[in-house]
Amino acid sequence: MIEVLGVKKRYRKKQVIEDVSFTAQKGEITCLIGLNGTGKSTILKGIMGLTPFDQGTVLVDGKPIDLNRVAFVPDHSTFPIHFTIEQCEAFMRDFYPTFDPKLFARLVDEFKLFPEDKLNELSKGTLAKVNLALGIAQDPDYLLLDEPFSGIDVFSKEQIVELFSSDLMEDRGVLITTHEIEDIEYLVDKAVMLNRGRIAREFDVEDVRFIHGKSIVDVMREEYGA
Amino acid sequence: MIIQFNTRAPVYIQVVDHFKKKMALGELQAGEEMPSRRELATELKINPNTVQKAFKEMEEQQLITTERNRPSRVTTDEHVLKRIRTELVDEAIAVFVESIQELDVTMDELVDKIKRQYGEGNLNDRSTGS
Amino acid sequence: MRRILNIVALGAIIVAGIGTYAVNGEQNQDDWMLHVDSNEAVWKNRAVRLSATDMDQSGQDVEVSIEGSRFVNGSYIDEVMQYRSDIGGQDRSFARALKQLNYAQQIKTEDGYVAIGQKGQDTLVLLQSRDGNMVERTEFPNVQSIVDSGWGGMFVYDGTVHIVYNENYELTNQHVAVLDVATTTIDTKKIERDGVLIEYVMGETWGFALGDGQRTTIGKDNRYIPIQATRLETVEADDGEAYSEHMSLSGLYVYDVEENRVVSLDVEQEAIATNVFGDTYQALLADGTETNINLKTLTETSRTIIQDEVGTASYYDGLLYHVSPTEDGAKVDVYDGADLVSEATVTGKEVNPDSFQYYVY
Amino acid sequence: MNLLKLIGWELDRVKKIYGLLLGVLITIQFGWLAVFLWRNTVLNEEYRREGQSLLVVFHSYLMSTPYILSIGIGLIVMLVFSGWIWYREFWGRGTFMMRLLTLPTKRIQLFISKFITIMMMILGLIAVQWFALVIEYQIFTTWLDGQGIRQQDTFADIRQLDVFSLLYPTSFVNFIIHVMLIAFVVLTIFTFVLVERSLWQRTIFSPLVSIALIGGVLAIPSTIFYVIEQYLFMDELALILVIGFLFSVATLTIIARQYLQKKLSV
Repeated sequence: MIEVLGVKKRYRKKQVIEDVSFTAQKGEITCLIGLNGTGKSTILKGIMGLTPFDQGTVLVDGKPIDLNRVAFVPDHSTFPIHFTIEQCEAFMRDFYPTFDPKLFARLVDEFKLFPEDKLNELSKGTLAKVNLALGIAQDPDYLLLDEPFSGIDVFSKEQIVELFSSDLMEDRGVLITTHEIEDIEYLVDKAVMLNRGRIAREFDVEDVRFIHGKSIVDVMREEYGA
Repeated sequence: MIIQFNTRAPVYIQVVDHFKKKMALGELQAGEEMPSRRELATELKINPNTVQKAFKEMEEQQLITTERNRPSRVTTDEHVLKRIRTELVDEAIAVFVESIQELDVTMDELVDKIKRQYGEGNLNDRSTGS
Repeated sequence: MRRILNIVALGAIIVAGIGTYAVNGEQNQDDWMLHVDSNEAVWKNRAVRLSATDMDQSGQDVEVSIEGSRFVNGSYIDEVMQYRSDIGGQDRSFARALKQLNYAQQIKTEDGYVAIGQKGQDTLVLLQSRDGNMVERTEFPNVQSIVDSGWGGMFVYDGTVHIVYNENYELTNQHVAVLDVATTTIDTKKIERDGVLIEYVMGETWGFALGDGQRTTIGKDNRYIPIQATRLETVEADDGEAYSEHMSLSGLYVYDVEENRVVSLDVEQEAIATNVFGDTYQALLADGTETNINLKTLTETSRTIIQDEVGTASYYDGLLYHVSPTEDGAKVDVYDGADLVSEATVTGKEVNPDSFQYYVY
Repeated sequence: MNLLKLIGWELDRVKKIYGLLLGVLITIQFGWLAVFLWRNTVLNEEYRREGQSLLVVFHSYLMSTPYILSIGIGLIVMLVFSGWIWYREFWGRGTFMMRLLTLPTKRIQLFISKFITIMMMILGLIAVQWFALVIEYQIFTTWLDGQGIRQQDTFADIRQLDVFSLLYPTSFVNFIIHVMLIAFVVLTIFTFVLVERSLWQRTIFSPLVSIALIGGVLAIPSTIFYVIEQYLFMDELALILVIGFLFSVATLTIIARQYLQKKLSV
């Protein structure tokens, strides 16, 4: 499991993350929810060590993060835009021992991608699919996705959503950040709500439906007073 | 097989109800093989854990039986199947009654309407005898 | 793996390019060799430096000594090592004190080292040290006129330090300053000149040069001070402008401290090499004779040392090193007084020898 | 092994521009050689008509604006690239930097791979420049001999010309020392970038803070050197210089490593 314990972060004057602690289990899909610009991406980047937290610790399976076991898919490409998909794959194969070319080929096929395309020739939706494919093909224990659906076309969104219910995601720990919950209402096991730099709520989605009969959107409306 | 999920009720329960209806309507015969968890999750586009939970719930209600790593099967126990049917009918009636009460309709009027409605309904599409 | 080929490709270019530079760039200096036929002791810390005279030889000076040959300006590391071995462990505090003064000059007398230097714009500093370790420092404040003028050199006479200086840098306005350590004052007197001027005093060295620690010791009450004389001549420039230029005079000259005037020793020939030690002014003349002049009584004695043609020569530690070129290099004879104490030859492989000049250091 | 792959990728990405740079420099130098030789050939004809003879010197070809310009371009491009090799990874909301920082390799390998890439590019330039010089001299002499024009200096003499005595000193040891100084400049630029990229989210003055930090670090040895320089002799000064150099290299490396490991922020 991923444990985020007592994490704080300040950008210039704004204290973006006051005090955040939560967990994301392996084999579950956890969704980190929060309005735009409330530090969701910062938390993910912090977990990955891309942005140092001012305070607090992050443990993955009880140990400091092992970048072989955790993949990060930000909401923009992480390769130079003049790279082709083939070059991206070659790079991943060079540096990630756990990268599985067969898995990548299957995703390329499913997403109907053309390996020789250059990243800067692709639509935002296709780019998101390439990023996701590269992340999954790493065959990680944990997958961190930063706003996987924001600003991409409906068909790409559908393909990605389908992915989450497929065997590709089975027994991986998935941590998604989003502020549009509708797309993945039925996919999420656990929701973690971020508000004013703190964790306002952390709940099992099916329990809340069972006990309070509320959907995630309902809880969001309560929390963020839409 | 598409289920129109409602976001406010636990998804796994909606899955279980869906299967109960199919068993009650005989679309799933006794002893028939259930779809695999993975197929179901992909088809319904829901979280595999939820499908897992639904199956566990159905096992608890003895609706299905699963031997070690072989696909689950619908129960062959007639009592269980009958029970499901009556449960579904009672549930439907409970929902119906709840929504009718506000309109303070007399019993006779109600019975009369149901007969006509139910009668007509029977004629044009219900084929299953009961 | 394919990308690693990039490294191999660029690596190859680098190795090839830098390799060829390193190989042909390296001048091989051990073409040259110093061979000492007799009395090697005399050559202990002496070296012969060769520098190319004509153009087609790359201008890389080489120095040969009994330890072997090396480039004069080899690598930085060589230079530092060489500097270190030249100076050795000898005490540096006197030189260190001197280093902080501008225009420092020093001489070595029987009483030890004596040096003068400029501090700021108007202070003259006198440093004295018997053994090079304990340094006495005397400051002569507000002597702007002396400090801000050309210094012709210093000498010691009856225990006091004298400085020859050209007031506001005019050669025709030469004075001698006498430093009175007790009162830290300086009184000066103008040198009556009769056309002959002092260009500089012989036997003192500029700067804090540590190099030749065993510099000859000069007497501290010689009445006559050996100098390099010069004369002002007006020269017609081609555009008609006349300007005065000073020409160094050949022959031997001394400055008479008591009479306060320059005395010519009516020696016509040019001095090839000169040396000042104790109360003797020694000079090897062009005709191969060496004259020794007593600096207290001005009496002269001379003897012929070199019969045949005189090449280049220089005095070190009271010995005369005479270099004459041969077909495959140069021959160096070392004289102690009139007798030949050592002979050595410098030879080079397939190098046309006459295109080199040889200096003994 | 990862290090070699990283370097391989860095070179792969820079191949085209580097090739272009080499091409441009060579064209300038050889173009100028052609012009120079042509001019002198024409001049020689005139001299011959007046019965005089022309003397041409390789030195004047080298020490000319176009040639020095080409070397200047090479120098500036490499200086700029020492910074750009990092900044391009932060371009467009820090894309590739995210990938690099989440590689399962020790982060210091990123630093080393980029450092070696830059040094190899610089040494590559110097190597190619040496070939160019040798070839230029060949063309120079054969052409002038052909024209019967008198020449003077030798190839060995370019060693004395200021910029070439830096690039190709007579002693190879000096060459290595010069390369180490170049490496020191690259290290300083790298440290600056890493510090700046670690503070950019914390303060908009991150470049100034970075310069101040590095300036401060380098000020220590230089002030010490400046103060005691008047008391010391050449060999002692050399020792102090070496110590100061090692101190600066050590401090800058520690700072760079510290910021790269702990503070770098995308």
